[in-house]
Amino acid sequence: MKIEDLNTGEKITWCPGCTNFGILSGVKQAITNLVNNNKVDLNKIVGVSGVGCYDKIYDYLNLNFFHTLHGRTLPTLFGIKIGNPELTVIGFGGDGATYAEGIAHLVHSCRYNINATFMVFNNQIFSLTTGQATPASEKGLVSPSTPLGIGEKPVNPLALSLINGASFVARSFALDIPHLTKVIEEAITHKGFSFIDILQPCISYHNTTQFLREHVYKLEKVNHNSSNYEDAMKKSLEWDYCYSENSKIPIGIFYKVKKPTYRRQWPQIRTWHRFKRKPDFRKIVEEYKG
Amino acid sequence: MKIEDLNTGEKITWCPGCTNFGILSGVKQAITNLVNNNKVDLNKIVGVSGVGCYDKIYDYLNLNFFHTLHGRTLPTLFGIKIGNPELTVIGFGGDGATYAEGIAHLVHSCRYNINATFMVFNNQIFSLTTGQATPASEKGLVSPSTPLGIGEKPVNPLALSLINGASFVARSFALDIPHLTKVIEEAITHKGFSFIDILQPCISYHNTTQFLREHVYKLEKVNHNSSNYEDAMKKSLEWDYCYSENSKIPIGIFYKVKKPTYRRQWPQIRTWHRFKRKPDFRKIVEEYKG
Amino acid sequence: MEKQILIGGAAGQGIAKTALLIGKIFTNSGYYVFNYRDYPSLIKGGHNFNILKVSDKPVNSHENFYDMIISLNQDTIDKHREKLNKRGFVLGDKNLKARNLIELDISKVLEETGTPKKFGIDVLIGAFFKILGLPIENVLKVVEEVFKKKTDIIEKLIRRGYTSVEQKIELPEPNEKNKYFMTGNEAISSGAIASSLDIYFAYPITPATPVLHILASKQIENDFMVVQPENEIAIINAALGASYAGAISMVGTSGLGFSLMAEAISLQGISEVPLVLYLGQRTSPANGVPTYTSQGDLKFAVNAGHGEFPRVVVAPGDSKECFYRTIETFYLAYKYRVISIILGDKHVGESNYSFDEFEEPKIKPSNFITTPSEEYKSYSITENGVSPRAVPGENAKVRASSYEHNELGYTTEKEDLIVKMNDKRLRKMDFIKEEINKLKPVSVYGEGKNLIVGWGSTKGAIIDSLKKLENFRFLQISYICPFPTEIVKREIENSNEIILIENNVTGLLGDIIAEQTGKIIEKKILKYNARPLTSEEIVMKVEKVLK
Amino acid sequence: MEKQILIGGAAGQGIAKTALLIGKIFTNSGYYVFNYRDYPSLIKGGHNFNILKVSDKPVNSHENFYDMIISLNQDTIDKHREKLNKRGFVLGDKNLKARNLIELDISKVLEETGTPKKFGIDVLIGAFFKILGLPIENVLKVVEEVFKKKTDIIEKLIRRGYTSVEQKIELPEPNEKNKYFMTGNEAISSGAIASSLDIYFAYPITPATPVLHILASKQIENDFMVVQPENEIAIINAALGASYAGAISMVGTSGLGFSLMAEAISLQGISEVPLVLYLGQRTSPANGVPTYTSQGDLKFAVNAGHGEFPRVVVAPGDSKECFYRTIETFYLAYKYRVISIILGDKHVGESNYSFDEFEEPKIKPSNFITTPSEEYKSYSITENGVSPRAVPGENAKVRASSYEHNELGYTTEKEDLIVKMNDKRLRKMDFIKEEINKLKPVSVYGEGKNLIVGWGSTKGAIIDSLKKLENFRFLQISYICPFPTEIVKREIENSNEIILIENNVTGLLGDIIAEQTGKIIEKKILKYNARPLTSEEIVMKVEKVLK
Ligand SMILES: Cc1ncc(C[n+]2csc(CCOP(=O)(O)OP(=O)(O)O)c2C)c(N)n1
Ligand SMILES: Cc1ncc(C[n+]2csc(CCOP(=O)(O)OP(=O)(O)O)c2C)c(N)n1
Ligand code: SF4
Ligand code: SF4
Ligand SMILES: [Mg+2]
Ligand SMILES: [Mg+2]
Repeated sequence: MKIEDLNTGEKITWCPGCTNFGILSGVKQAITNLVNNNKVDLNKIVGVSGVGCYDKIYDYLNLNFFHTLHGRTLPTLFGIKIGNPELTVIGFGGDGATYAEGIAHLVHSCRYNINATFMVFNNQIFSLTTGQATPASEKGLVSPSTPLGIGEKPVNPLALSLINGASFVARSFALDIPHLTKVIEEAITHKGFSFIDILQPCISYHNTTQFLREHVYKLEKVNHNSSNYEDAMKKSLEWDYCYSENSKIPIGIFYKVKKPTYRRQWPQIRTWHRFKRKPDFRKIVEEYKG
Repeated sequence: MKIEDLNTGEKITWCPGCTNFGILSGVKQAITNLVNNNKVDLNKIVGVSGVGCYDKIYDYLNLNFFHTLHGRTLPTLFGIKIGNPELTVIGFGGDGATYAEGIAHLVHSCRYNINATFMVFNNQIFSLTTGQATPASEKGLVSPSTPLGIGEKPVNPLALSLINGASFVARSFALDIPHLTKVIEEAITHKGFSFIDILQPCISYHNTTQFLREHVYKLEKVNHNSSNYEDAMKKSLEWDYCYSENSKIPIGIFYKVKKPTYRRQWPQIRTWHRFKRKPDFRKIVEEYKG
Repeated sequence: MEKQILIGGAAGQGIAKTALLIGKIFTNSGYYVFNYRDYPSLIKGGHNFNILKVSDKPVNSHENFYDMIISLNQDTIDKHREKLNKRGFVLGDKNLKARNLIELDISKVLEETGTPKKFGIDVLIGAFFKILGLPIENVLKVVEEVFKKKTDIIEKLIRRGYTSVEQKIELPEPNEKNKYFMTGNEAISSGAIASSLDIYFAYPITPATPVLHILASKQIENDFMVVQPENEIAIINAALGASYAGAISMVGTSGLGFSLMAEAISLQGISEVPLVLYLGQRTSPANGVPTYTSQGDLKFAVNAGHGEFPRVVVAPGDSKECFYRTIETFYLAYKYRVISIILGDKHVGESNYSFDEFEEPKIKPSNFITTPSEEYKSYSITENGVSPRAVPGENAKVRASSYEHNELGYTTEKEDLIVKMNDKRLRKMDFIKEEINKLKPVSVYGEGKNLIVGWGSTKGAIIDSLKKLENFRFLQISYICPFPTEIVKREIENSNEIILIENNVTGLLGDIIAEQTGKIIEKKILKYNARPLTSEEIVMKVEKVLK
Repeated sequence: MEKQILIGGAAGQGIAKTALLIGKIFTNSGYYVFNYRDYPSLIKGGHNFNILKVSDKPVNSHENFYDMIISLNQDTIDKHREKLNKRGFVLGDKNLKARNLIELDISKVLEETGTPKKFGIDVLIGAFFKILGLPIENVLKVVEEVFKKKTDIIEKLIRRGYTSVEQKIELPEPNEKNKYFMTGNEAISSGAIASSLDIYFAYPITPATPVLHILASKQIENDFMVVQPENEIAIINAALGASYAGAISMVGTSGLGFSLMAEAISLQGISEVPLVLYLGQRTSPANGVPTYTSQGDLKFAVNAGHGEFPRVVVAPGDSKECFYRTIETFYLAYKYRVISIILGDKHVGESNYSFDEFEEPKIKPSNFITTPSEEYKSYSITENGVSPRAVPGENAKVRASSYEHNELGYTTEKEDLIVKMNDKRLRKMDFIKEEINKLKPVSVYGEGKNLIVGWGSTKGAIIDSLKKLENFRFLQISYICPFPTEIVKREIENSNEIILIENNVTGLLGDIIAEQTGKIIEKKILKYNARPLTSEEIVMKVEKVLK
């Protein structure tokens, strides 16, 4: 396939220069690579997105796609995966959607270790609703809904997923497309719940482009052992998602281990719609016969 | 006051021998001690409970009380505390309510560091609905809704609250009333969000009494430093809420630090209903006058 | 002949199980039985009781007076003695105090047989059937079936009970056929399996929990899956995901969980991903009276979710109807890509109904999945509003959206498309209306110039009351959405006195009838003490209302 | 005289702000202005436009044809040229292509003054007011007010624009009074502050977000608090907690968030903890068309939450009404311990309305908190159903419960108590009904034998259409719950032709009218392309419907 096969022809309505374009490229590239290397079947890929600026990716990827509610990407993804385990499911979330509205689902999706990929476009702001603070916003952020500044520290999504048993935890950067592409490829091929928090500056409401460019560094450069839980946890706590001069922001794969997936518990799970069941109504009601 | 002042005369409908009776005693004793030592004002205490066996404590404590929805103890508690910061708010939750239905609120309550106490009656089962597995149930548990056994490990509520910034994290045991009493007293007097996970065997559906009696030990016996985050995290991970012969189950205060509470960000916060505001309607609409 | 039997004791003493066993013994012997279950929200202690109505003719409800009380404790006698018929009697241990007590020396039997206390109830069962003159073989056959093996002690105790008393009552010969004996929840579960259910999603909640338990226990044998995710919001969204992926999906809950699902119900509306939802009502608002019954969610079921979109709401009135209606909901949901709501309640869900036979369902299970061409459009605008269902994984791209969209599913804000898509969705309602006209959306029982109108679980008591009411028909409305306007209007117009009967505070069906037909029913019998109506009560209240 | 002006460009070019400024300049000069805002769901780019109707007489709506288009890009002209009146003209840069273009050389002005591109719009403003012959002082006065200081460049550019064109239009002298110019969201915010709001809880969502922003910006000055917790479920439960603790609390959301709040709305019903809720409708279902308008949530607002309990639903039709109705909702919610829902929508919430004066509200703010005696009962059964409100922290124990309860608030499953408590709660509705009868629950505009019936944001367009419709009255129903049955019935009975007008797909108010009065309105004008109605459109469609 060619990368252009993923285009839909729909008009892109992100702000000109939005870093979401970078993610879109990374996602397309990763899928193209995987399909061309026979790692995944294009027809079997399903995207899932919620509501926010990021959600518009629904319109820009020529894939099977479920555009669901704000904060509900994860339960939908879960349902799709058990609805047909053959599918390669890729979920997209915003930081508002995932860490505010839908955080319950993140905690539990990590636990279930569903074999699917989930990436958050973390711009630390509710963008589509014009720039309010989210639980991912840095301490002190002043926004139209929080003019007094936020008092608490942001959620650390990496640490949160680690503590809840995620088997693949990564961070990437919307402006480093090759890095992002690689991480997404690894996430999709990983068997288990793959979580990627993508730093995605919103140039209209939370423009951290410059800062992030200066402060991110790659885990691969520091010999990080991604199969070690303690190391992963330590690295995930290295940056607190706030902005201080000496912030060091690791990107890359923090953690990746083999772990049984959600499916293991269910011998009967299958591609249901191809399963020809013939319910025998007499047999079903038999036991209620006096 | 006398401890009996907390009685309501309502008939207790827990199973005879239920360990909830132990918690009820501990709570009553702690409140009595605190009131008698002038640490809290009895009239200013407000209880909050959700729905489950544990929720019946609403009927058994002669306090101001809000009996709310399944899983919603925490947002209600939050509202009460900002609705009148003078109040001493004590929340009660079940493991089903807190770690399934309402886990989003636990994550965020820890972050907000509301100055209130929250204790979970963790019997690792949905009791009132007759014994289904919860996210706190041990791996492998077979229940009427999970006859194939649960495949994933339970939530670790202590680690979860630590990772989200709780300033007081403890575990206690329903059958060690003096220990529980002490922990509750400390929790209530702590300024910030105080979280206690109470091991509470359900003798009807999840009877771990014997096991817990044999495997719990007190943190105070091992010189635990409760002001150190790493130590607290380590200790919280010592037991995975599953049942193996060599489980060691620490109880006591895992973590306790001073941290600004939710209130700090809000100069205007006050006991609203005593505040005599005189809105001047002309002034309010003035700016819209052409 | 009709006998009312109450059996009562504390939670944990096995009251419900015993009532079930008794019911099974009767139905196995050819009698009709209705079994009502009453229990507070607690696990052990308190007061539980069941009321059985037994007859050689069909029975559909219980009564609040008794011919016989089987009592496991004094409390039961104290609470119900006033409702014991003059010539009725109490069966229980000799320590109990009651008028007309048929005493058993249970402790002695237990001691002599060396069995633990909880088996005392078996002595009572034995004695009970002796009093009614049922052959002991009939009793033991069912006991064996129910308990499978290890029934030796039980059998012994039953025999002891049987021989320790005299027959007191002569039951008429029943018809020969043994009966089905089934709760609404069992019937809904069976209907779902018969519809080729793939995945059931639920979170425990009274009174829908039994469906979760029943289906969970049958998943391996029938090759489907039962999942209990973290909360109701996850449940319905996951169910929509699974349905989108191709699985025949269903969720079950009660009012509290249903409330939490409202947003995703609206998502169902615009995404047109098929879904079946079981809503078992209990006494509201909020937690209300959790283990008791009510019909208080009707208008909420019809209106839940923001915005306007088609839906099916069907309210079966007994367990047999539950079975067929459930099959219909699957058919309509998956054929028309809508949400179908089975609106039950504690009363129909947890009561056992008896009946002679099941007829083979006319509707055969189907997921209505088509094989898409490459030009497949997820939201093609068609004459009947239904865009053929396809699932991801084949050659076409399948899209589902929470936003307004064009035929391919891409987001739109265009005026004409918005109109077209709304029209397309709403159009389905006309076709569903035609379908339900073939499914007997209403039933009329009895004959007479006067009309009782009701829905759902009041059906049994109303039907039983007709025997004692003169000149009354009963119009049972099963389909609430789409509403069978013409038939209802006609029935109302052709009646003299019209009485609305509901198990709620404000008469919600009355509102819907007025909305749909313009007919306001002034005379109402509304019961809202969290208990179901009985036929006696209806007869009494009808007389009062007509005065 | 009435002028329609469209101003359009891309998102981010300041269209909405400019329209607002223009509106303010007119209202400050004594003209009446209605300002409609149209924007897609994106942050930069796309096509935004505002339509202003300006007149020396009161105006209440916009139209879809224009006397003048102020255009910031070619796109605006291409999209709207067809709707430009024959003698209308376009104002814009000389690079644009349009019939009747009044050209400005904006780049040149910017170059000469050395100002960045985004200021080009100020040149247009200057030119615009010159064309209409408004004194430049009027313009500059308002500009100064709005931008506070640093208006030097802006002033210069406006002057340049002003001098670069000729006056083309003669406006009649307006009445002297300068007008209020206000959106529904601003009025709701003001009404809440005037009601002595203590805490506002919300999560961002179109079209309720402006209330969150406005209130957040005013919290310090007015000593209240605005909180944005993690999600809508937390929000409404926290708001109930705060209200229980004594704070005057309010939440705001749109359909999606409202759906998520349904369970806690039911909790409000049984716990009787007062609450005000603002529901700003947008095009549904689910995410629908997020920045556009609809009246699709009416029946959901009336029925949300499982079970039966009293509630207030009021739907104001313009911004002035928003202010007073908001004050009423606080009064009713806190006095009767119910939930009061302000049912608005994108159109009334985000359009600017102009009017002459605000009268002092008759209702004075109160939290209705009583000082309890030690015998205080949280749920005392009283004649009007209202148990006096007390808050924790005093001498009494104050209880709130999600379960059915006795007067003290302790859990009950007792039959008679359940009935009493339901009766008590429902009784409040009768008293609220009496209250709203004093609050003008409906309004009748115009005179004639024929009747238009409508609610909410269609008010403005319908009122404006009356000028062109013969023999028509307009019945605006503001209170939906409790429903003013008698008045509505009477108005309908006293009319010849009756036409229902709604901005939704199925005619939801029509359903409620039928339900409450038995009157089914057959003739309907329903618009559901996500855009509001205009008076022209109404006139046209009324003619069609009557044919
Ligand atoms: C239940 C619900 N609440 C609120 C909204 C309104 N809403 C739409 S987009 C959005 C912000 C999304 O923020 P985020 O997830 O961070 O995505 P971003 O826009 O930043 O990409 C919100 C709050 C909604 N659609 N649904
Ligand atoms: C939204 C909602 N879903 C489900 C229920 C049903 N429900 C009542 S109690 C309960 C179990 C509570 O379990 P837990 O919190 O662990 O308390 P326990 O009974 O074990 O003390 C459930 C699921 C409910 N009341 N509300
Ligand atoms: S608002 Fe921010 S996130 Fe949204 S499209 Fe614009 S730049 Fe991107
Ligand atoms: S079911 Fe368990 S938790 Fe509930 S009262 Fe009984 S023993 Fe206690
Ligand atoms: Mg964001
Ligand atoms: Mg529990």
